[in-house]
This record gives sequence, C-alpha cells and structure tokens, in this order.
Amino acid sequence: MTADEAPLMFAPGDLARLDSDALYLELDGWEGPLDLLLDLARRQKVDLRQISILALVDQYLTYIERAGAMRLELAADYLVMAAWLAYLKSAMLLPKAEQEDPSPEELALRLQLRLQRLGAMREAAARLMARDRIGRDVFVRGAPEGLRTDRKTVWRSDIFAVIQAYGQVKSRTAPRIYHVANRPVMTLDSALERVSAMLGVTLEWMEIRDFLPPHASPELKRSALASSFVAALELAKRGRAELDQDGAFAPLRVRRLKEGAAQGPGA
Amino acid sequence: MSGGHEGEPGTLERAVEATLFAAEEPLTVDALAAHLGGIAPGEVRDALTALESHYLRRGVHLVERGGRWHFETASDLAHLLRREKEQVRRLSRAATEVLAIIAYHEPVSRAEIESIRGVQTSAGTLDVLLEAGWIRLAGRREVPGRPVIYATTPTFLDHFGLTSRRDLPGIDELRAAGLLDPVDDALENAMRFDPDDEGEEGDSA
Amino acid sequence: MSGGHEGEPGTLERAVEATLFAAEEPLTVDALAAHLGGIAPGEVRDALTALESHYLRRGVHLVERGGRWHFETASDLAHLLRREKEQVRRLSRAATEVLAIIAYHEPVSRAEIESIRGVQTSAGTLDVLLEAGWIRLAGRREVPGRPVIYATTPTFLDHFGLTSRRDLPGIDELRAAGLLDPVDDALENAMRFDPDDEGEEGDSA
Repeated sequence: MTADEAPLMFAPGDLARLDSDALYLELDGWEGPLDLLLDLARRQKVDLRQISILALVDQYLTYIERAGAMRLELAADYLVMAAWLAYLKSAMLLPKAEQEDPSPEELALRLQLRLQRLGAMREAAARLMARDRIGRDVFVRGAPEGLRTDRKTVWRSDIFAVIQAYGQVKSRTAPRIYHVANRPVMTLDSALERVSAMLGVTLEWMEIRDFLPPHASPELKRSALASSFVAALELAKRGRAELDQDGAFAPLRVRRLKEGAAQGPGA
Repeated sequence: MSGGHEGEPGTLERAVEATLFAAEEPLTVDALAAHLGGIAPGEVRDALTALESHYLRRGVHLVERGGRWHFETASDLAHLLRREKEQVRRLSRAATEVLAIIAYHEPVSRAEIESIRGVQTSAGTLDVLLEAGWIRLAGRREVPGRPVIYATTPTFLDHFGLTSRRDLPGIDELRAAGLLDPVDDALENAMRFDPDDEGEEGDSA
Repeated sequence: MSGGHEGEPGTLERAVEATLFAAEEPLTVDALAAHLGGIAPGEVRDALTALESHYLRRGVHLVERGGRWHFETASDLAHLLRREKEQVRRLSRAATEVLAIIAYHEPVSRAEIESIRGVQTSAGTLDVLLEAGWIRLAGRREVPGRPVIYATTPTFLDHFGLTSRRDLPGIDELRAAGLLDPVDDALENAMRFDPDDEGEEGDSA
C-alpha cells in the first residue's frame, strides 16, 4: 500500500467516522452505491464470500437515512439502490413460499458476486500501482544516443538497358521522312472530259463501267470509277445527264439529256 | 559467442548491449536482429539471455516487457534514485480501477467496465489512460451495437515492470476463483454447482 | 561468475552505475556524491574506477570527459548507432535515357541532353545518376551561360562491365540490332512497364 492508495483504503478505525461529520467527505470519495456497499462490507472484516447481505443492506439503509437527514441532495443512484435494497430485504425476510422468478437469494448472491468482483479489482489496482514503476522506482537510460537507420539507395541497371534506351532516344527523335506514293489516278477533270465526250455519242443508257479505260490497271480502274461517278453526278447537276439505278449496288447507268430539256445553270 | 564463464562478452552480446543502451525505446528480438544486420533471432535471444544474467547483479538490469527488451535501473536502488520531481503520472482512483479492470479482463468494453464498477465511466477517465499510452482501442466486440473494446499496451507492461500480462499481480488466483468471470456466469455456476466449485469452464479470459 | 578480480559489485558501485545510467547528462564526482546522499567523493571515485574497468570489455563504456562521467557506446560499436540500410532500385527509364545520352555524347550539358532526348530532364534525374556515382560534373562548357557539363565515371564503366566507352555499340550496330527502329512509344511503354518509371520526369527522387 503506497501513498497512492491511501485514499481508498480504510483504516480499522474508520467505522467511527460513520457517525461523524466526515460523512460527506466520504461520499465525495465514493462514486456510487456499489462503492459504498463494498466499503461497508469491508468494515465487517469478513471475506466477501461470507458476508451477510442482510446485515449489509441494513447498514446501507441506515447510512442513507442518516446522510439524507443531514443532507438532502443525495445522488439519485444512492436512493435507487436504497429502494432496491429495501425491497430485497423485505423479500429475504418473507417466507420462501412462492417468490417471483429471481429469488431474493439469487438477487443477494448477484449482489455479493458483484461486490467480490469490484473488491478484487480494487485490490488488484492497488497492487498494480504499488509495483516498481518506471520514472518513480526504476529509470530507463536518461540520455540514450538513439538509433538511426539511414536509407541508402543502390541503383541498379545494365548495359543493355542503356544501349536500348539510347536506341529509343535516337529513333524517337530522328527526323522522319514521309514518302507519298505516286499512284496512277484519273483526275476529276479528265473523267469529266471523258464522260462528256462519251455521252455525246449516244442517247442510250450506258453503264458507268463502260466509261472506264479498258486496259487500265486495277488501281487506276478504281480511281477511274470513283472519278467517273463524280463526273456523272456533276453532269447530272448541270442538267446534261441523268442517272439510273435499280437498287443498291445495282449497275449504275448514265444517259445524255436532250439539249432542249436542259434547265441547268448552264455550262 | 565466446563460451566459457562470463569473462569476455562475445561480439554479438556486446552489439546487443550497445544497441539496447542507445535505443530510445524497448526493442523486440526481431527489431534487434534487423538492426544488427539480419542476425538470426535465435542468436539474439542467446545474447539477451547472457546479458540478462550478467546484469542481474548490476545496478542496471536488462528486462523483457511484453516481448520488448530494455535496460532499467535495479528496483532495489529505487530509494537512492527517486527524483525530487514526480515523473509518474498520478492517476485518479477511478482511472486506477478502470486500468486494473482492463488489464485483468482485456479486451473489455466500456459497458463491461461499468458493470464491474457499478458506476458510469466518464470519457475523461479512458482518455487519461489512452493518453498515457497504457490502453488502446482493440477493435469492436461482435455483439449488437458493436461496442469498442479496450486492451492494454506494451507501454503499460513496461511502465509497471511486467514481463507479460501473466505477471499481473494475483491474476492466476483471481482467475481460479472465478473473479474474472462475468457475474452472470458466476451466478449460473453458483446456482448449479457447489459454491466451492471454481467455475472454470465458463472461463472466457 | 567465478570470483576473479571483479566479483560482486558493491552497493555504492551499483548505485553509481544506476545513477549514471539514468542521468540525463554527464555527472561530476561531486554531483554523484551529492545525489547519492552525501557519500565521500573518494568512495565515489573508487566506485567509478571499478565500474570503468568493468565496462572496459563491454559494449558500453564508462568514460570521463572534462571531469564528468557518462556511459557511451564502445567506439568499435559506434557504427551500430547509425546504420545504413541499402535499398536496391532499378534505374528509371528516364534516368537510363539520360545516362545513355551522357555515355554516348560526353561531355554534355543538360540543355544538350534535353535537345537529344526531346523532353525536359528533371534535376532529380541527374541527381540520381550522380548519387549512383555513374556520372560526374566535368566542368563547364565555355559558351554563354557556361553550363555545367556531365561525363561518365570509372564506376559507370565498372558497373556496366565496359572496358572503355568505345565498347558502346555505334549507331550502325544499333541499327543492325534493330534498336533504332521507330517504335510506337505508347505501345512500347505498355510492353515494358517499369514500376520505377512513374512520374520520374516531374519528381526529384
């Protein structure tokens, strides 16, 4: 029992204080009814397992009665406990006959078990506080140098990575030359000329395929087809030709419009 | 390790000694092993054992607290070393009790603490203990409401000179007496069995 | 402990030991004597002598500096207080490119590196290469602004297994090896993701 615990341990003579004015001071030290009960139990100087709950209840009620007489603002907790203990007391005094479910014995036992547990913890706390404590009884190194860990990075790479990186830099930044292939094409102008000339020959429908140069390479043929189609559209727009197609992807046919019917914006 | 009687401490023993002297806080075996450049923990442990016994007779002791090792002054010299200024935190009685309840029952919820003490625990009381680094939040209890549960820390063991929680004063006796079991369990045991029975099976510690 | 010269330390010796251990600063003989309740300085001195010789072989030494005594780590173990921990990291892609440019073009200024790379180069990238010891400052280019120029080091040749810079494959060889083939940067990045690469350009790591 060190000085720390003094306020919570009661000397043998404490009982006398029950009747004195010190009552309120003690109430300050207690946190609640269980506290007070435990203290009263301790004063019986018996093992909590042997304690007479009835005697304890009597003491508590007496205590509260006196405290109440002297000072009214007794905490509600204390009064609730007093009421509950009064009930417990009467139940314990009544014949055992037909008691309600939690029997008074059980309630008393429960109270006793709780006091035992609180008592055990209070004692444990006192023993804990009385141990050799760092900063009071034992001391750690006053001025430790401290340990430091400096992290150092070791870089790793390899020659291939370096060479590869250089190759990538060079290839990324090298000036690039773009070649535009010179493909055989038929321009729109020449297609227009060609289609106009060929349309002048007849008034019959002609398939657009027939306008293409017969011996052209496949590439030139595709270009010619596109240009001839656009040329045909242009002529239609000018009112010099008409187009006809039975359906999607069906052969596209072109025919010259008669001169008189031409209402286009003029060539 | 140089064998023989004590005499010359081995290189590793000296290294562990120097490291623990210089360390600002207790170190685990693993931390020591890592700091010393990846020594096998077993060897570190051997060095610690040798040091521990060497320092047993000295004014400074090597102690293990919650798996961490540090040097501290011998407790029998306390009367010579006590400082004028009180360095130890003074705890209120409430805080003392709460600390004990947490230490002996951990992990424990606030409601459980309150059921033992019979009064509400103010938040301030737990704060003081948390701030001292003696308790920590140890998760939540998987019951309705998922209350926060508390447990002690290595710092707590350190401060109170406990090697582990098993060193808590009287914990074995308290457990054997069923005084660490909840009241409900104890009640059930008491109603069902002989009161002398130790209520061991309901043990939840 | 076999009796020997040392034997059991006396109480005063232990007290002096503990006091010096717990002290926050070195203590004079007088301060020790006073602290221990008015012991005769001569006795304190004897205790110090005994302690000094006891600790001579340990990982910690008791030393006197200007009339004040304190414990300190044995000088042969001082390296334990400041440990270096090596962490191996792969050079980032940005740094590898810069290194390659320096190797192929040295001595070269940062502006020249940038114009070859086609992107800005962070100072951090050069720092990494300097830290690795692979490049060095090789003076200044005598042009307006006198920019610093960089060159590789013998360490560079060493690390990359080169006898001299002439071992680096020439442009023609690079082309032959397909290393100058234009690559789609995005595709290329996706193909060889390098975790160290991230944000290299902007950061200073």
